[in-house]
Amino acid sequence: MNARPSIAVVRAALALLLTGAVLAFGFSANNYLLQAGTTLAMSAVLCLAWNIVGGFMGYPSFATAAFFGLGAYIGGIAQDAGAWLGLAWLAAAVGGAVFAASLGSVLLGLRGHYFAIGTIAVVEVMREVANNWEGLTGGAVGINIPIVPGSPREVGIFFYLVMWGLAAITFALTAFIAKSKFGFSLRCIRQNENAARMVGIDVFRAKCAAFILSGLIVSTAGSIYASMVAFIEPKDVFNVLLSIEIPVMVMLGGAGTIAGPLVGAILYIFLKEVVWVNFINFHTAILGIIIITVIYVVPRGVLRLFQGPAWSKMSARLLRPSRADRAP
Amino acid sequence: MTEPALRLEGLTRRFGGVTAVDNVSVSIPKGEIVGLVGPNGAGKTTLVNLVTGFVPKTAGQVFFEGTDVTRLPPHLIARNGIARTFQIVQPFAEMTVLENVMAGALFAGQRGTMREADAKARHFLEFVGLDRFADYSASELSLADRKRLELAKSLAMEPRLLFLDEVNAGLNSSEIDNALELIRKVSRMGVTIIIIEHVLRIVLSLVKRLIVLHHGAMLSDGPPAEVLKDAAVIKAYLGTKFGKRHEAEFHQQQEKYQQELKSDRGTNE
Amino acid sequence: MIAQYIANGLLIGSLYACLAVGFSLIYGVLNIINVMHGSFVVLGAYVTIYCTLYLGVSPLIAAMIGCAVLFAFGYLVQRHLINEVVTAPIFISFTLTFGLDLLLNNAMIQAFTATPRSLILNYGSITIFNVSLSIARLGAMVLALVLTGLLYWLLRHSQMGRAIIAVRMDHYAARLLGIRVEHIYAITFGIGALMAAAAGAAMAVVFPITPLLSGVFLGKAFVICVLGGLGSVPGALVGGLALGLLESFGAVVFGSQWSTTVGFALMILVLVVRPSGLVGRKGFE
Amino acid sequence: MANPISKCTLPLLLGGILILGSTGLIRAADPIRIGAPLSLTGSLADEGGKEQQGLDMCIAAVNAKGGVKVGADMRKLEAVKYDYQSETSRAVQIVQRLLTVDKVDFLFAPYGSGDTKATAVLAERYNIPMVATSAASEAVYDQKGKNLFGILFPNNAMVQTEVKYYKERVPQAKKLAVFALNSLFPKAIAAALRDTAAKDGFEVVFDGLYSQGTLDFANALTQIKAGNPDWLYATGYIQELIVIRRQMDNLGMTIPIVTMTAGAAYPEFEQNLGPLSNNVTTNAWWHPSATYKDSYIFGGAEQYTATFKEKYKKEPTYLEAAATAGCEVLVQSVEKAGSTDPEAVRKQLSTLKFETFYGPIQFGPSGQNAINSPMILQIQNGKYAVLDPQAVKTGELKVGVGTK
Repeated sequence: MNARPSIAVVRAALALLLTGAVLAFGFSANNYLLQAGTTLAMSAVLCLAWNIVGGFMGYPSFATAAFFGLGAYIGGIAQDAGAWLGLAWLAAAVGGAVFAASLGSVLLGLRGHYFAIGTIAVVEVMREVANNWEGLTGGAVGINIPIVPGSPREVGIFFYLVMWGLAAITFALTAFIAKSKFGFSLRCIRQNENAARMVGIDVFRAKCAAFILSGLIVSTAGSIYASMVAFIEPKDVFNVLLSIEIPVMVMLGGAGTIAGPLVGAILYIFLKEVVWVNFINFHTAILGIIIITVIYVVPRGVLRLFQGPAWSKMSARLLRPSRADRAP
Repeated sequence: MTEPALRLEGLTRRFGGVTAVDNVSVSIPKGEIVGLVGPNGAGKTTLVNLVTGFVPKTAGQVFFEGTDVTRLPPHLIARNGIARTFQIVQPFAEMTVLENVMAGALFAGQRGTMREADAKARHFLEFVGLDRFADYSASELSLADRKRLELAKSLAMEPRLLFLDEVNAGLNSSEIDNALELIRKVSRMGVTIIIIEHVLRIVLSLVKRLIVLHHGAMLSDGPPAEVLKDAAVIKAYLGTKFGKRHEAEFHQQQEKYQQELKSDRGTNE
Repeated sequence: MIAQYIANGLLIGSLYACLAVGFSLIYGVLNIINVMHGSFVVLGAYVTIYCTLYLGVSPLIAAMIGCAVLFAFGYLVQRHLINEVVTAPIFISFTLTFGLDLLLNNAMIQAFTATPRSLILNYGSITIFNVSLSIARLGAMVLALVLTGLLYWLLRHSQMGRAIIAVRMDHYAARLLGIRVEHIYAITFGIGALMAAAAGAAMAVVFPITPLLSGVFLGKAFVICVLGGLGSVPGALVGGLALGLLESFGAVVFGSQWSTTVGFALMILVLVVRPSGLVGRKGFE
Repeated sequence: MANPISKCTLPLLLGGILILGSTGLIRAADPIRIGAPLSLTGSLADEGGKEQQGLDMCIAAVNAKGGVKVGADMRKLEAVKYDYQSETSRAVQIVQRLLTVDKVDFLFAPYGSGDTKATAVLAERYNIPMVATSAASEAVYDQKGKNLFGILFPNNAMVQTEVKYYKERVPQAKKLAVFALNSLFPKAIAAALRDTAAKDGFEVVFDGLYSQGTLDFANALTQIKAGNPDWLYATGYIQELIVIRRQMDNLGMTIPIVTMTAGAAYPEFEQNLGPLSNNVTTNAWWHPSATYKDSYIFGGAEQYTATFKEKYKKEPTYLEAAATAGCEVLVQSVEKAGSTDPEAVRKQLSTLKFETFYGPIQFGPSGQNAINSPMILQIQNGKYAVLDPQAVKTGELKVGVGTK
C-alpha cells in the first residue's frame, strides 16, 4: 500500500541532499576542485546521454566524441562570430540534433559491432575534417574562444553550476524516459527488435529519437566545455578516448539503470584524479587495471548492459501503479 | 455484404530459386477459425510473415477488412489489428511477464497510458491463467506458459485477426487441451483466427475450414470433411496408408466439437 | 607516374593486409574486437629490433623469435584473461581488451621509451620501367603476403585449421564433436598475435617504431577488416590492398593530409551499403 | 569469472591509491616551486621526457650551489611535475591544479606551441609568470599576455637566416618544395619559410601538408620528385621525418639541399637512418657544439653538455637546453628581484638580458626571446656539424642528399 509513497519520499530526500552537496561543494571548494567538480558534472552528462542509447536501447555507441567535438566547434565558432553564450550553446544543441538525425538514419540500420565500429569511424573522420577544414575550424591549430570575463573563481563557479544544471536536467530526462512509453519501447528494442515490431512499436523512429536526444545533450555539453576552456583543437575535442571512457563509466555504475551513469561517473573520475596525481609514469596502466577490474569484479553491473533482471525488476517497481488503482 | 477479415490475391514470395509461397489467393470471413495446415516446409510460416509484413512480398496483395495493407511495415499492420504469435516464442526475456503483456497493450489496440496498459495486461494474464506469474521474469516460465504469454501479449493488442503459429508444438496432450480451450474462448470474443498446425488432429477439433498448403501452393480449401477426402491432400500430406484412420478420428473430433459448442451456448444463455 | 602510384599503393597495401589478418581472424573465430592488436604489432616489432641489435641474429630469425614470443603471449592472455568474457556481449570484450591495451602500451613506453627505433636495412631500391621499388619494402611485402597465404592454407588444410573453422562456424557443435573450444580459442588468439608480430617485424623495416604507433595500426586494422569483410582472411588481404591503393590515390587527389580520412570515410560507406565487406559472404548479424 | 585474481586486485589497488594519495600531500614548506606540466605519455612522450631532463639539470645545478639566494636566505629549488598525457584538456586541468592546489611560484609551459597557447590563458588569469621552452611560433605570443616568456626565438628569425644562408652558399638553387605536418608549429614555420623564400626569388614547386599518423609518404614524394626541387624543406615529428627520408631513398630521389626540422636535430634521427641521414641539414635553437659562456651555472655550453652526457648518457638537444635555460632565467630573475613576488620577478624577466650557456636571452615586448642566433646544422657521416653562425661553425655545407 504505502510502498510507493515511501519510495517517492526517499527519492525526494536524496535529490535534495545531492543538490545541497553539489552547491555546498561548489562554493567551498578551491578552484582546482571546482574544476574537477565541473569535469565530473560533464562526465555525468555524457554518461547519462550515452545511457539512453547504449543502456536503454542496447546499441553500443562510440559516437560520444563525435557529438562532443561537433558541439564544441559549433559553439566555439558561433561565439567567435559574436554570438552570446546561451545562443552559441543553443546552436550547438540544434546542430547536434540535426547531425544525430542524419547520422542515425544511416547507422542505426546496423547491428551490434557494426554499429560500434561505424560510430568510431565517424569520430575519426570528423577529427580529420576539423583538422583540414581550415576556413571553418582553423585546422589543427585550433581556435581561441573569447574568455568569459570575471575572476577565475567567478568563472569557475559559473561553469560549475551550468554543468551541474545540465546534469540535473539530463538526469530528470533519463528518469522520465525510464518510466515513459518511449523508454519502454527502447527496452523492448534492446531485447528483440522483431518482437518489438510485432507489438506495434515503430522501431526505426524510436531508435532515431533516442539517438537524436543523446546527440543533442552531448553536443550541448561540448559547447559549454568549449566556452569554459576558451581554446579547442581537433585532437582534443574529437578524442576517441572520450568515446570509450564514457561507456566504461556507465558500466562501472550499471548501464540501463537510472542512477548507474551518475554513480559510475563519480567513481571513475575520483579514481582517475587520484591516480594521475600520484603515478606520473603509470597512470594509463592503472587506468587499464581499473577497467579490467570493473569487468571482472562487477560483471553484474557490466552484463546488465545487455540482459538484466535487476534492471527490469527495479523498473517493474517504478512502472507498476500501487495496488490501490489496479482493476478489481 | 461485409468485407472479409482477410483477403489474399496471388500472394507470392520467392527466395532466390525457391518459391516459398506460390500465388496464394484466399478470402477469410470475419469471426471464422481457419486451419492452415501442410507438411513442414509447406510455406505456412512464410505466409504469415508475408501478411504481417515481416517478409517483403515478391508479388500479390493483402487486404485486411477491405483496406490494402500490402505495403505497410510490420508495426503499422500490428496497429491495424493483425496480431501473431511466433512459432519460436519470442518473449522480452529481461522483462517480467506483466511487462511483456503490457508491451502488447501499449503500442497497438487502444494504445493507452502505462497505467491503463498495466490494468489491461493483468486482465489478459488472468484470461490465459498466468496472473500468478505476473512478476516473474519471462525467462523463468515453462514452454507451455511462454506460449500462453505469447497469446496474452497478442490479445493485449486487441487484434481483430490473430495468427497462431504452432501454438501447440512441444506441448503435452493436457497442455494442448488447455490451449485449445483458450483458443475457443478467444474465438468467442469475435476474433478471426488463423491457426497454423502440422498436427492435423489438433486443428480438426477447432475449425470448420481447412486450408492446405503444399510446396507453397494452395492444395485444397474447404470444410475438413471434403479436404480430408481430397485424394491429393491425403497423398501429399498423410500418405494413403493413414487416410482411413484419420478420417475416423476426424468424425469423433467433429462430434466432440459440436457437443462443446452446444454446451457453450447453454452457458451463454 | 600512375604506375609508381599503384606500386606505392600495393607495397604499403600488402603490409596493411598482414597487419589486419590477425585482427580479422580473432574477430571471426572468437567474435572479439581485439583492441590490443596495435600494441601486439608494436611489441612484435620491438622484439625483432632488439633481437637483431643485441642477439645479433639476422632480421628474419629475429622476426621468427618475435612471432614465437607473441604467439605464447597471445595464447596466455586469451586463456587466462579474455576467455572469461568470450561469451559476453562484444561491447564487454571490447572494453576489456581496451583496458589490457592501456596496460600493455604503458608498460612498453616504460620499457622501450617513446624514442623511435627501427631496423636499418638499406638495401637500396630497384627500378623497373622507371617505377622504383625499395628492396626492403619488397621484402616486407613478400614476407607479409607469404605469411597471409600460409595462414589461409593452414586454415583450409591442417587439422588445427579445420578445428578452428569448425569452432568459428558453431562452437556448440564443435564442442559436441569433442573439440576443446577453449584451447582452439587460445590458439587462434595466439595466431592472431603471431600475425601481428610478423606485421610488426615487416613494419620495423619500413617505419621507425614507437609504442605510440599502436593506435595508428589498430585504426588501419579496423578499416581494412571492414573493407574486406570482418572475420574473413582473404577479406583482410583484399581490404589491405584496397586501402593501400585508396590512400595512395587519395594522397594524390586530395593531398596527403586527407589520405587517412579517405580510408575511414570509405569504411563507413561500406558498413552501410555492404556490411559483409567487399568480398565477405556472411551478412551481418 | 577470474575472481581469485580480481578479488585481491581491487583492495590492493585502492590501498595503493590511498597510501600514495596521502604521500602526495606531504611537501616541504621552504623551497621555491616551479610547476611543470609534462607530456610523459601519449603522442608527445618523447619530447616531454626531454623537457623533464632539461628542467632536472637546472634544478640539480642550482641546488648544488646551495639553492636560490632570495634576499638574505638561500632557498632550495623544486619542481612539481604532472603528466598531461599529451592532451590539451589535461594540460589545462593540470595548470589549474598547479596554480590553485600546489600554489606553485612559477610555471613551465607544456610542450609545443598548441598546448602552451591553451595554458597561457590560465597563467594570465592567475597572473603567474610562465616560461615556455618549446614554443617558437609567434602565434603563441599574440595573446597580449604579460606573463608568458618564450625561450625559443621566433620562427621568422630562423627561416630568414636559413633562406639567406642557402641563397649565398648555393646560388643556383631556385626550386623549393615545402612539406609540413598539419600541426601548429610545423605549419607555422613552413609557411614562414615559404613566404620568405618566395620573396627571395625561390620558386615553390610543391607546398603540401600531411596528417599525424601518416605511414606512407611515397606519393607525396613522387609528386615532389616530379617537380625536381633544389631544396626540400620538410617539417614534423621525428618519426615522420625518418620515414620521409627513407622513402626518398626508396624512390631514388636526389636533392641538393634537404632540410628537416625539428626532429632531425635529435640524435635519434641519425641513429634511425644511419648513412641515409648524411648531408641532411636541420636548424636548431641551440646545439652542444655551441661555445656560449655562463656565469651563473655550468660555466658554459661545453660544461653543460659534459654534465648532461654524464647524467643521461646521451647528447642534449636544444629542447633539453632550452628547458634548463628557461629554469635558469627564472632563478636569476628571482635573485635580482630578491623575492618570489610575481610582479617583481616579471619585471626582471622582461627587462634583464641573460648571458647563459644557451646563449644570450632577452625577452621582447611579446614575451618571446628576441636575440640569440639560429643554428644551421648538417649531419656529416653521422656527426652534427655546425654550419652557421660562423662564430661557432665546425664544418662547411656539403651539397647533395642521396647522391652516392
